[in-house]
Amino acid sequence: MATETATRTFTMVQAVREAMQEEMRLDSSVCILGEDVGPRGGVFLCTEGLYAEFGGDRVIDTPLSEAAILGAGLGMAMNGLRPVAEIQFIDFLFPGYDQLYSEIAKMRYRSAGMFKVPMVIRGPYGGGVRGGVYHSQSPEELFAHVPGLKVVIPSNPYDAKGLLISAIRDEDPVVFLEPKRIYRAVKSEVPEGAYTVPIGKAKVVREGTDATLISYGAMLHVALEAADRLKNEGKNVEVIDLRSLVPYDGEAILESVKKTGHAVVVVEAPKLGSFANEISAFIAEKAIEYLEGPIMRVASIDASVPYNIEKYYLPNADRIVQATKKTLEF
Amino acid sequence: MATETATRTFTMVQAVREAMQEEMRLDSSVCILGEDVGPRGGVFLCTEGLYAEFGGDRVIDTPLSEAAILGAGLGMAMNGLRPVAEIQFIDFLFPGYDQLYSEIAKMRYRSAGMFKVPMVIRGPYGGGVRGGVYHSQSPEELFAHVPGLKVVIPSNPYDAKGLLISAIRDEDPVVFLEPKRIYRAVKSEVPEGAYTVPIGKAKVVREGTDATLISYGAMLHVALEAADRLKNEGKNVEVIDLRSLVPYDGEAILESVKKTGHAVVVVEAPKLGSFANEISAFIAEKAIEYLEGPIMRVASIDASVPYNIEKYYLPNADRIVQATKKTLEF
Amino acid sequence: MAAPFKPFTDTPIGYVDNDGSPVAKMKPTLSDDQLKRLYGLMVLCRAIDDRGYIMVRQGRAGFLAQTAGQEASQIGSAFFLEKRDWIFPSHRELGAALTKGMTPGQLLAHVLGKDLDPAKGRNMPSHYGDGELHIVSPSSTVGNKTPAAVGVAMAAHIKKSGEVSMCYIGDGATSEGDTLAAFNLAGVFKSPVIFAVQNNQYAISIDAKHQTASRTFAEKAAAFGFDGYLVDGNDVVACAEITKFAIDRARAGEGPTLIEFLTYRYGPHSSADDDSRYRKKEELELWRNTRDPITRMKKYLTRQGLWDDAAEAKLQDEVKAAVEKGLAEAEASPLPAPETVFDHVYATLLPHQIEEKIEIFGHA
Amino acid sequence: MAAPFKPFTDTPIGYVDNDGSPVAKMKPTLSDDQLKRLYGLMVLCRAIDDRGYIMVRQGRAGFLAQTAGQEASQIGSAFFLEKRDWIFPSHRELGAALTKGMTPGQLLAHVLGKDLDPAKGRNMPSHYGDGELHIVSPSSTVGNKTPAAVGVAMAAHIKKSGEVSMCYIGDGATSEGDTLAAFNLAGVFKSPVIFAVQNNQYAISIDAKHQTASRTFAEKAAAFGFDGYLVDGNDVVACAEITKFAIDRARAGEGPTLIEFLTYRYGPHSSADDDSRYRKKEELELWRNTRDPITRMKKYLTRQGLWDDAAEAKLQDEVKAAVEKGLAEAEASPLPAPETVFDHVYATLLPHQIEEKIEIFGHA
Ligand SMILES: Cc1ncc(C[n+]2csc(CCOP(=O)(O)OP(=O)(O)O)c2C)c(N)n1
Ligand SMILES: Cc1ncc(C[n+]2csc(CCOP(=O)(O)OP(=O)(O)O)c2C)c(N)n1
Ligand SMILES: [Mg+2]
Ligand SMILES: [Mg+2]
Repeated sequence: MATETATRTFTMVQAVREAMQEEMRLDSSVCILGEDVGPRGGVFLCTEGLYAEFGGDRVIDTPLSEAAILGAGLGMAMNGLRPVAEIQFIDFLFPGYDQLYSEIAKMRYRSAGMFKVPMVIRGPYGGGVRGGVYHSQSPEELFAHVPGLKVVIPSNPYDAKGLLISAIRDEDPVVFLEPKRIYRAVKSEVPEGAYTVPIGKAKVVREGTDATLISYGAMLHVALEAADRLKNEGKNVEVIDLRSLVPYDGEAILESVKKTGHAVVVVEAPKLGSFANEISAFIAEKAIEYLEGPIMRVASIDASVPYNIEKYYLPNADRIVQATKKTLEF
Repeated sequence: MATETATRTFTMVQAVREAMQEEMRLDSSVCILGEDVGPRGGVFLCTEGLYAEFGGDRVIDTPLSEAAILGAGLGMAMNGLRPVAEIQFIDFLFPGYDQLYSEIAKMRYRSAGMFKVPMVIRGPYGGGVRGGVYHSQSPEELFAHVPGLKVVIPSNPYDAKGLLISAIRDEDPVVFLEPKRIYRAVKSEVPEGAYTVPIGKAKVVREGTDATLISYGAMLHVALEAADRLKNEGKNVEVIDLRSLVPYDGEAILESVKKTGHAVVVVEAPKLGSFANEISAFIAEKAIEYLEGPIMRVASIDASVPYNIEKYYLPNADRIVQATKKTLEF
Repeated sequence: MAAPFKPFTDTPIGYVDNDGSPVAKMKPTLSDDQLKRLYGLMVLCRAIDDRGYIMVRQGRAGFLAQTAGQEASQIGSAFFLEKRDWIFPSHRELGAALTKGMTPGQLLAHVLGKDLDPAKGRNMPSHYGDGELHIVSPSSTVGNKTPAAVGVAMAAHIKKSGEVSMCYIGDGATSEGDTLAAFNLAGVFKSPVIFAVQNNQYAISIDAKHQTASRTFAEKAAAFGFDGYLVDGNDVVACAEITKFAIDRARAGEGPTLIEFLTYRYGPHSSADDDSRYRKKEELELWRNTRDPITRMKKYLTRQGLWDDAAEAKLQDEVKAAVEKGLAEAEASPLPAPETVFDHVYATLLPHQIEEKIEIFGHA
Repeated sequence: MAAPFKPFTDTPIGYVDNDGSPVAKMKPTLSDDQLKRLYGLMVLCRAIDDRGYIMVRQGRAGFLAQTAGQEASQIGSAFFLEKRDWIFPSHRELGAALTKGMTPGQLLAHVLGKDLDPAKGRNMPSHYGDGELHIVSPSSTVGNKTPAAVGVAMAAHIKKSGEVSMCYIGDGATSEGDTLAAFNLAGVFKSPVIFAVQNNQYAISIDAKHQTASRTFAEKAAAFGFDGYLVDGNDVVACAEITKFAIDRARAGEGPTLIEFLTYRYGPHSSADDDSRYRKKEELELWRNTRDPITRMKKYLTRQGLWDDAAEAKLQDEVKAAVEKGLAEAEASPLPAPETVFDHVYATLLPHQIEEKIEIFGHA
């Protein structure tokens, strides 16, 4: 008789915390480091209770330096631990970007596999919380373009837990971005105990035949809102949650686009140079003969994120609907 | 009677040096800072002789810190100077990336225009010189995706001088990348005295009707080599030198692609997330109805740059020819 | 210049002790009028700070990092700066911004993200900036302003403009590599820059002991070849005197100075923080009840015969009026127009931005 | 532990003076055999270094950063490390890599980018690494290895493994923010890490005076709460003794140590440099002719009655044979297969890489 696994309605914060907690119980090499992750429990409480349970050797409050956090995590990973480094806001990773770009990402390659870096770099990202210029950014492209890094972005608590467990168990460094706008706003059922969601597999969140919306993170929900509206206008839109950016699930994208003939990619980053381009270019290279309209990108405007008039900066359902109609009516 | 302007056959190093020298003579607020830019003249000799001519207040040797170089340049630019910051190899910008990403790029925006940053960040980039993992990279995308920065990449000495003068005179920060592989290998006629090449204008380097190759920097020359080979096989290929990445010349791209119906974008960066995607996605959004084949990307492989087997890493004319045929024969 | 202060002391330099008595050996050079102005600024600062807090509670401000408790170290350190001098505030420098010349209306408009904010509400609250006054709109990224503060000073030196650059950093910010690299740069170029370390003893939940193993923050200057001074940051007289000394040195070409202002913040780290998770109420009460910079200065002025109930009543009225006026101005100010979201990314709109703007707003 | 050394001295700690006489007060704890081994390693190191230089001249190596002149500081500092200990070399640590156990064959194969290089020629020459020996293949990015060196030490501390982490940085590298942030981290966690500052007095063309305004590099440690020692880096006995002291302290849980090795490089910065642009020939000659670490040690050993012409002749033969053998091995080793260009980006090839690989090589 199969054992029943309890399932709870969790926020993303709870899911992320539980993934770390369970992995730390299972594997004594898993540890956490970052700013205010100890007694404070992290500024979003993602590590709440973990210091009490695992102590200061495994839940490590560091001085205020992202280069120190990332570099220390790298050293710990090379020396047998599996660190999960929390960056308080992903915007603040950049004083430590070189640690990621030059060191963490390239360690395995430059040593021809002699040294490996099983490490997770996680942190909240994205706008919609009145965070202004430096508490709102979506810099995923700046990680995705660095060979050696994997990049994962969940859109809901279930995936967050399963993907984070996969990331912690991965042999390579994984940048794990948590859309803070839906840290608490989106809930889902989350089973107790370890389960994994594979890195590199997208999910068709809504089936449709007329066009394919491809998105991830908080924008997925905006895309779904747009899909709802389009439905009301009789357009049956398929929505894909990419979940992993590196590697991304090219097959899932092609399968859908070949069926619908129309693609709209929705990201929260500023448009120029954004990860939307990767998806668009991939489709334009692999499936152009199936397309019945332009591949549209919906993104933030090419500016920084202003505190007070942020809503004109971010993509919204309106803009997605318009873009979708533009390709549909082509 | 018009005055004759002397023209010399220059390397890119000479062109870059002369642009700085002439601007420094014309405008006393222009100054240089970086590692070994003083008596040493820069490791590639781009600032040779300038310390002797302008002294240590205008050609400033800094301690070994890119954050200090970039941040100091920012402060100098805010306080009335026009600094040209040399990064010894662009790979080494990353310890100072936050200065570029969070400070230089965003200063004007976050202050609503109260503070401006007329500053140039220049440095050698790219492979093909046996530089290994850290003296060979092409990270232009990591600058192009940052709103507030302009990004310029010349492919020959004439453009290098004219674009660098434009960059120095620009009111905004400009990242100016110099393909070190052709620092001395490509020569061209360079007139004496100040002239500008406008930022944001591409150049059709070779006219053709069958397909459009879009490239910049050192790869432009590889694209031209591929165009030669294709010519031998009876294919008439147009080649566009982008010259500026931000802003880029969308009109020139569309005009050509609408004519040829085929686009191949060639960059030296690793493919995933590269700037080739921006161009491809732009075409796929604006001109899909003109396309008669997939939009191809030719780029480096998704790895770091190995010292010893670099040639398998970089794009070459073969791969460009193949990609072009693939879309032509579609 | 004969140095009235000793660098790298273990005991903070002070002029006025906790109960408002003058410290025997230290005679202020400040005039009576200056002493009273310092006090007045502190009271006004606290009132504006309180007002910001109310705005947060009302849901009209999305964030606030309160200054309360740190008035002396911020106002004292900014007091002798001239208009041409530069300030690089951090995310908590209400007092410095006020002292440098921002009006209550501008400061409160900033908290509300309104048009009257010189930076047009681009930044989160508590990130004060003003181009005219050379108050550099800060990023939130802790520590990374420090190299630019040195750069401004390097330019001042090159231009022989006599400007001084004042860089505010927290105790936490001293751990960032960019801060330390900037210290080194300033040492090499003997730049006219002052590093004003606001040691409020916490970086969110991390106390100073877990931030660094050095005994003081002041002594870090020695690693970069210049002097550091430890000062009682709740003694506004000491804060002003030591900073005047450092400003004079900077203008005289004697290079950078680091000043550690030992102080304490009363509020949580910010409106988003819960400080009960990491610090004891008793500690807070100790500082608030026995070391408050405003109370202390009031006692001092009174003892010196410079202050009485009437003066206090008058000040309170003035402060109240100033805050009310500022509030009215801030409230009356509109939000910036939506279209301005595209402005100031570059000096002019680039082609791709024009296209985006048309897409979103229907016009360029 | 009773400290035989004083931190933060102005005069470098030394055991053997320039002409090979013992410094009166300093009695080595090293055995005769250890003294001779140190000398032998230095001679071997110089010979391998010379051989690399020939390869550059022959066009067979694309780059080299020579070690000549710095043998004592590199070999002395690495001498007491155990296999389990970690080295983070910089771009010039031939001596340290050799002492830790890499063979002449591996070292020369690295210079040629051959398969026998444990890192398979991925890095430019002079970036030695070996997984087995815990020699961490370095990046070229100056200074940025330092946080990871602390991280390795933090893990050692957590795992109670007793490992020590030895981090080599140049004088120039001390200006990088990441280096300084790492110092601070090590101070807070009292990590078993040693920062071995190879002060060869230049960072390419920038001399130490223009690198920092502190009097010594050693004193920077004070800013982060641990001790720094200034040592004669051309005195291999002193280098070994002081490092042994630091290693013992680290293993005993007494935290980090910074050691400044005052030394000099003979060659230009690298094979791509022209040092006549920034330093005087006389300065170089002074160091090479009167302070050479190898000559000095030979005189010392001779004076101590531990060395004679026969011993020297035997050593020279051994060294020559070892280099010839290494060279033969390196030359016999193939270049890595082209297809390996895709290996080790990740633990396994990702789908998009497989596709690229098929595109380029016709197979996965
Ligand atoms: C680079 C960076 N990392 C993390 C943060 C999040 N953060 C904001 S303020 C703060 C603490 C700052 O402490 P301190 O410098 O002492 O200044 P205080 O807030 O005490 O005035 C932290 C960690 C940030 N803003 N920037
Ligand atoms: C971050 C970074 N900036 C610049 C360089 C270029 N560079 C290589 S070595 C070097 C000087 C290093 O000096 P030092 O640390 O004293 O070591 P040394 O070469 O003297 O052994 C420089 C500037 C680099 N490799 N990395
Ligand atoms: Mg603080
Ligand atoms: Mg050096």
